[in-house]
Amino acid sequence: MRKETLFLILLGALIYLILIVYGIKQVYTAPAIPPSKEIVITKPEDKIVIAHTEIFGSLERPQVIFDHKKHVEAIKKEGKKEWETCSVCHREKKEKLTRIKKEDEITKEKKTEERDVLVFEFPKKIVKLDKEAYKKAYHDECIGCHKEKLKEKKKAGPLTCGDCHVKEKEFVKIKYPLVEFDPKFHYDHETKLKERTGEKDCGLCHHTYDLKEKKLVYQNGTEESCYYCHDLSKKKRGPELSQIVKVTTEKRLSYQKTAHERCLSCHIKINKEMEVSKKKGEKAPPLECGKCHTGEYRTIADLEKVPRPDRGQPKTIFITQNNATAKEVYFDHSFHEKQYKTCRECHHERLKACKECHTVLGKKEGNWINAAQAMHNVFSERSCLGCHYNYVKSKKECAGCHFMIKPIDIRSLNPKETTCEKCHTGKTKPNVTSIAKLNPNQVKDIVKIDILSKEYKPVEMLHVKMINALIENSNLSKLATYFHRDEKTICLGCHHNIQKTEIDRNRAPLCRSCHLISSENPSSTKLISAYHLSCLGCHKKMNLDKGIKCEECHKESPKKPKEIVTEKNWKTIIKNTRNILQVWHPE
Amino acid sequence: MEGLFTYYDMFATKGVEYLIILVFLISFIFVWKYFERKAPY
Amino acid sequence: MKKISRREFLKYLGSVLTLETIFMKSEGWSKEEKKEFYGLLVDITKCIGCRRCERACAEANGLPIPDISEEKNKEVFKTLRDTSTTQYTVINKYETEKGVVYVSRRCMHCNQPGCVAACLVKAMRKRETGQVTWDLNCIGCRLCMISCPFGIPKFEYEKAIPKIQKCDLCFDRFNKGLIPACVEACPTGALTFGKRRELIEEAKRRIKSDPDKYIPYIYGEYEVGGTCVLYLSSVPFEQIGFNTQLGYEPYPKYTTGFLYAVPFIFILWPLAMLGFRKAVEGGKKHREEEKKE
Amino acid sequence: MEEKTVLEIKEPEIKSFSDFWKFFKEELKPKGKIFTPFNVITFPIMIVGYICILIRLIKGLGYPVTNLSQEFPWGLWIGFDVVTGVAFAGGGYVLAFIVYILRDERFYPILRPTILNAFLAYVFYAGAIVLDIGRWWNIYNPMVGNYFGYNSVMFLVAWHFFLYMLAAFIEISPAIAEWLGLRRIRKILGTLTLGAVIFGVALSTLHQSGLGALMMMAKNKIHPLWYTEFIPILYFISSIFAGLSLVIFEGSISHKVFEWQIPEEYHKAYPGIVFSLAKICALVMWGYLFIKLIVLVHDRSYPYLNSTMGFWYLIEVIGFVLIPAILYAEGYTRKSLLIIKCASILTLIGIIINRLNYTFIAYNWFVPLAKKYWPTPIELLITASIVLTEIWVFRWIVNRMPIVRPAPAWARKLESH
Repeated sequence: MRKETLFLILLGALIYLILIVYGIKQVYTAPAIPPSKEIVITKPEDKIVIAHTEIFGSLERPQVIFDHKKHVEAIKKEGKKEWETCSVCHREKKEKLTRIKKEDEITKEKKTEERDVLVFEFPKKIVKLDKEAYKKAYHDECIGCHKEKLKEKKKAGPLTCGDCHVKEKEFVKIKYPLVEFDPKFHYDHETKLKERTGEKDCGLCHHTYDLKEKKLVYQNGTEESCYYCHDLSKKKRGPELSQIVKVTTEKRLSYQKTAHERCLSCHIKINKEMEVSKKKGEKAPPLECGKCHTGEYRTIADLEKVPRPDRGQPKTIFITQNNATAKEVYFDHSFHEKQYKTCRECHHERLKACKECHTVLGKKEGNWINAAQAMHNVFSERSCLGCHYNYVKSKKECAGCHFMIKPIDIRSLNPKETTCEKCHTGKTKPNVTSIAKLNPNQVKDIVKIDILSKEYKPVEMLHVKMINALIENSNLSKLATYFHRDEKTICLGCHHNIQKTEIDRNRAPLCRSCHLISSENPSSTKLISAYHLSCLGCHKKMNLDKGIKCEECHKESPKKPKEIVTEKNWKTIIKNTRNILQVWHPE
Repeated sequence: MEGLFTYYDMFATKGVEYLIILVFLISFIFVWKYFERKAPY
Repeated sequence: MKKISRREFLKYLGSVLTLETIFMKSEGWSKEEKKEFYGLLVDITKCIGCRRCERACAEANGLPIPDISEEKNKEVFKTLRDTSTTQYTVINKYETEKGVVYVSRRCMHCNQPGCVAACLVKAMRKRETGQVTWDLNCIGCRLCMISCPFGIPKFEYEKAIPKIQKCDLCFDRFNKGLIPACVEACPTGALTFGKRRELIEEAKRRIKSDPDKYIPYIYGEYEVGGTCVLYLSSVPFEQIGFNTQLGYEPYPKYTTGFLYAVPFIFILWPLAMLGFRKAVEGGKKHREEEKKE
Repeated sequence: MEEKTVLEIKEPEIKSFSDFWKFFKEELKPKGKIFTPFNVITFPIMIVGYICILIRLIKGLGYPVTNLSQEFPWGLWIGFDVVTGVAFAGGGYVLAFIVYILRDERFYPILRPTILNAFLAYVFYAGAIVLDIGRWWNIYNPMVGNYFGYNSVMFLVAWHFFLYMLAAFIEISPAIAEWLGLRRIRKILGTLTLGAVIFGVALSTLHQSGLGALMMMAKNKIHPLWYTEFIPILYFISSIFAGLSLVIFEGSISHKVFEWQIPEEYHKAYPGIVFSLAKICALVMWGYLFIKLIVLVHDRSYPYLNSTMGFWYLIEVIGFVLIPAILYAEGYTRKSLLIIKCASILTLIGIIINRLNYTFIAYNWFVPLAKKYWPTPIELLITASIVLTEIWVFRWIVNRMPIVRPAPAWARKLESH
C-alpha cells in the first residue's frame, strides 16, 4: 500500500503544480479587455447577411452569408435573361393606384390603374412572422432548390447546416453604402421618363396614402420624398404623419424594401421593353447591387448647376403670415435650394410651406412650435438662425471669428431694432454691396503687444493686413456680405462683447480694458489666455498653417533666464535640503 | 455611474443569499452525520 | 480639608472663569473665517499641449526641468505618460473623434482622500484649504499608493532615502498668497485656480454657454465623493484616460465597515469569552459532582 | 533509531543576574549534533540572506533588490512574510481559545509549541515589515510621538502586532520561568495567562481581519471576483484553518524531530489531537466555502467566472479549499494521518496563493505583462533566511525550555485549572 499512496501523492502534487503554473501564466498574459470580434465589410460584392434578428432575437446558429451575384449567374446560365432572373425568387404583386387630377380644388379626372410589381423579400410565399414559419420557409426554398438542381445533375449549392451557417462568419457585418437619390439622379430620370412616356408623369414614382380610404393615391402637385413615410428609423413625427408611419411599420414597408420595389420593378420593365425594341445606344438601367450602391456621393458644389425638381415653388418669397406682427422677410428660395441636396433638410415633415404647421401661435400639426420658435431656434438645423449659426461655425473662413461669437438667440439677448431689421426688411428686396477695402490711416497698421512680455519678445500684429484678409473672405460668401454690411462689423470678430455703435465711433477697446492680467474670479479669462485663446483659436479654426507655433508670433527674449515661475518656492527647496541625511548621500 | 441617475437595487441578491444559508444549514446536518459515520477515535 | 467659606468659593470660581476666557481668546477660539476648499478647474478644450505647466511645476518644486521645445513635445507625446517621482503633473495627447486633445494628469486632491485615510502617521494630510500634502514623518509603508483611486502617489524606490512624490497644489506658494505655478504658467487659461464652489459654478456656466462644445459632465464633481481638481472636456471622459467607474462613495468609506466595528469587538469578545469560560467550567464541575454520586 | 538520549533536566539555581548570565552563556552552546543535513543546507542560505538584508538597507528598494514598482507597491515581503506569516500564526489564538476558554484539555500537549510558534512568527514575519518599510528610521512614529494616524487601518494593525507580541510572550513566559527555575515568578505568570489569552484572541480577530481591511481601499485595482466588502471576514476565517493546518503540518515534523523529548502519553494522545483538529478545519472550511458563495452572489461577480481570472479563482477556491476540506473529512473518518498531512500542506499553499492574489496577482490585474510583478532573487533569499532563522530559534528554544516536554512537577502543581 505504501508505494501506491506515494504514487498517488506524487500524481496529486504534479497536477496541482501544473494547475498553478498554467493558472499564473494565463493570469499574467491575459489581455485585460478581450478584443472585439466584429468585422465590418464595406465593399460587399452583392453579398447579403441573412439574420432576421428582429424575428429570431439572439441567433442559435451563426448567420448565413448569401452570395446574391453567384445565384443570379447560376440562373442566367440556365438561359434566363438578367431581368427575368428576379421573378424566380421574388414574388409578384399587383399594386393599385388611384390617380386624381386637380386644377384649383376641382377634381378633373379620377381613375385607378394597376401595375405588377416585384416584392423584394426572400421567402417567396407570404409567411407568418414567427421563428418556425420563417425557418421552414427559408429551408424549403433554399435547400429545395439545391436538391432540385442536384436531381438535374447540375452543380448545386450546399445542403448541410454547417455549410451555410458558417461559424467564422458569425460576427461579419455587411454595410451597403447608402444610395443617395440626389437632384442629378432625379433630373436625369425625369428627362428620360419624359422621352419614354411622352409627357411628364410624376405618378410613376410618387404617391401618398389616403388614411380614410386606406388606398394609395397620386394627386398632381403633391409629390413628396419617400423618406417622409417610409423612413422607419426617424422617431419624432408630427401628429398627421405618424398615422401614416404607423401603417408603414405594420406592413413592414421599410425604406430599403420600398426603394428596391419601386426602382428595380421599373428597371426590369424597361429592360424588358428595351429587349423588344432593341434601340441602339440606349444604356439599360442597372440591376446589380454594386451599380447603385457605389458609395460615391456628389457634393453640393457639383450639384450647383443641376435644376431642382419643379414642384410649383416660387423663386423668391416674402415670408409672412396673416396675423404676423413682424415685417416680411425676403427669402431667396431658389438660392437656398442650391445649398442642399434634398428638400427634406428644411421641409422636414411634409413638402408644404412652413407656415401651414408653424403658425404665429402654434398649431397641433406643428407640434405647437410657433413660427418664432421654428425660425429663430438657434440649436435646430432647420431654422434660419440655427442653420446660419451652424454654417458659420463649421465653415473654415467664418469659424475664425464666429467660434467665439455667441449665436443671437431672441430669448437671451434683448434683440434691438437693427438686428431684426437685417432680415425683416418688409416688402423690399434688400440690395447689399460687398465691403470696400480698409484705408490704412483709419486703423493702426501694426499693433505691438508688450504688456506681458517676459520670456518672449513683444508681438507685432499686422493689424490692417489681417482685417483686409477677413474682408476678402467676407466678400466671397453671399451670407457674409449680406450680414456684415460694412467693414466695421469685421472688427467685432476680435473686439467682441461690445456694441457696434462704439466701433462706429472708432473707439475699439483694447483687450486689456476687459481682461485683467491676473484676477481672483475664476470666470474672468486672464489677459494671457485671452490673447492665446482668440489669436491661436482663430488661426486653428481657420486651419492656417502659419501662426500656430510660439516662435511664429513672438521670438524668445535672450536677456532674461528662461524662468516661467515668477517667485521660486524657497520653502520646498529648504524642505528638500532639510532632509539632512539626503545631503550626506549625494545622488 | 449607477445610483446617481439610474435606480440601483442594493438588496437584489438578499433573497438568494438567504437560500444559500438555508442550504448550508441543511448540509451541516449531513456533514455532522458524515463525521459520526465511522467509529469515532 | 479646611471647610472653605462661601466667599472664598466665589472668589475661587471667579478666577477660574477669567483664566478660561483669556485662554480661549489666545487660542483663537473666536469664530474666524471658516476655511474653504480651493481647487483647480482643468478645461481640456483650451489646452494646446505646450507643457509649460510641467516646466513651471518642476521649477517651483525643485525637480529636474523638462525640455518643452516643439520637437521634444512631439516625441514625448508619442507615449501616454503617468506622473512620476520627478514629474508631479504630465500632459498626455489623445487622438479622439473631436481631433487632438491634450489632457493634464495630476493629483485630484479628493475631498475625502483615500491616501489620507490610509496613512498611519498622518504624513498625508488634507489641509483645510483643500490641498493634500505629504510630510517627512512618513514611514514609507506605501499603503497610500494602494488606496489612491487614481494611483497618484509615487515612491522613490531607487533612493536610499525615499520620499513619496505628489503634486500638493503648491501649498507653500498658496500660503504666501500665490496661485499654483502651473496655473500661473498656463498661457491659454486651461487651468483656473479658485474656490471649489466657484469653480463648479464657472464650469456649469461654461457648459451652459457652449452646449455643443462641452459634454455636460464635470469630472470630479461627484467622483469618489468629490475632488478639488475638476475636469471639463469636449470628449467623453473614458476616451481620454479617465476611470469613470469609480463610483460616488468616498474611498475611506470602504474601511469604515471594519474600523467602526473595532471598539465593539474589544468590548464583546472578552466579556463573551469570560462568560463562556464560566459556563463551561460550571458544566464541568456539575458533571464531576454527578459522576461522584 | 539512535538510542533515546536520557531526559536529563537539571534546574539551575538562579539567584542573581550573574547566575542567569552564566547559565545563559552555557545554554547558548548548541546541543546535539551540529552537522545535521538540515543545518548544512540552511546555514549558508541564512548567511546569504543576511548579506542581502544589508544590501537592501544600503541600496533601498530599487530594482536589483526588489521588483516593486509604482503599479505594485507591495510584493513578496508584505504578501508572503507579513500577511501569510501572520495568517499561519493564527493557530496560536485558536488553540489558546479552545484550551483556555472552552477548557478542552485534550489539546494541552500541542498548546505550548503553537503559542511559541505564533510568538516567533510575529516577531520574525511581522518584523519583516520593517524591511519592506521605505523610511524604516521612522518606524517608531505610529507608536511614539504625536503622529497617531488613528484614521488608518495600518495604525490598528501596527499596534496589534506589537500588542499581540506582548500577549504571546506573556503566554509563553511560564515556559521560560520553568527553564530558569524561577518558581515565584512562574506562579505570578501562571495567573496572567488567562488575561493574556483573552486579550490575545480579541487582538487576533481584529488584526487578522485588519490585514484584509488593508486592501479595502484598492477597490478599482483588485479584480471584482476577489474584491468584496467582506474581505476582513474572509481573512479572519481563513486564518483559523490556516493556523490549524500549520499546527498539524508543523506538529507532524516536530514530533519526529523532538521525538526524544515527548513523553509516552503525549505520544499516544497526539493522533487524537490531530484528528479533532482536522475535524475543526474541515467544518471551518465548509463554512468558508459558503461564505465565498454568498459573497460571489452578493457582489454579482459570477459572470467574471468564465474568464481567465475566473479560471484562476476556481483553482484557488475549489483546488485549495474544497479539496483539502474533503481530504480533511476523509482523513478524519479513515483515521489516517497521512491524508490529513497532505490536506494541511494543500491548505497552506492555498492560503499563500490567496494572500498573494490579493497582494499582486489579482491586484492591478489589467496591467500589461511587462509591468507585472514577480519576486527578485534577493527578495526570495531574504524571505527564506527569515523563515529559516525563525525555525532555528524555535529549535533552540524547544531543545531547552519545557515546550514539547511536560512542565516540571512543581510547575504542574501550580496549574490550578
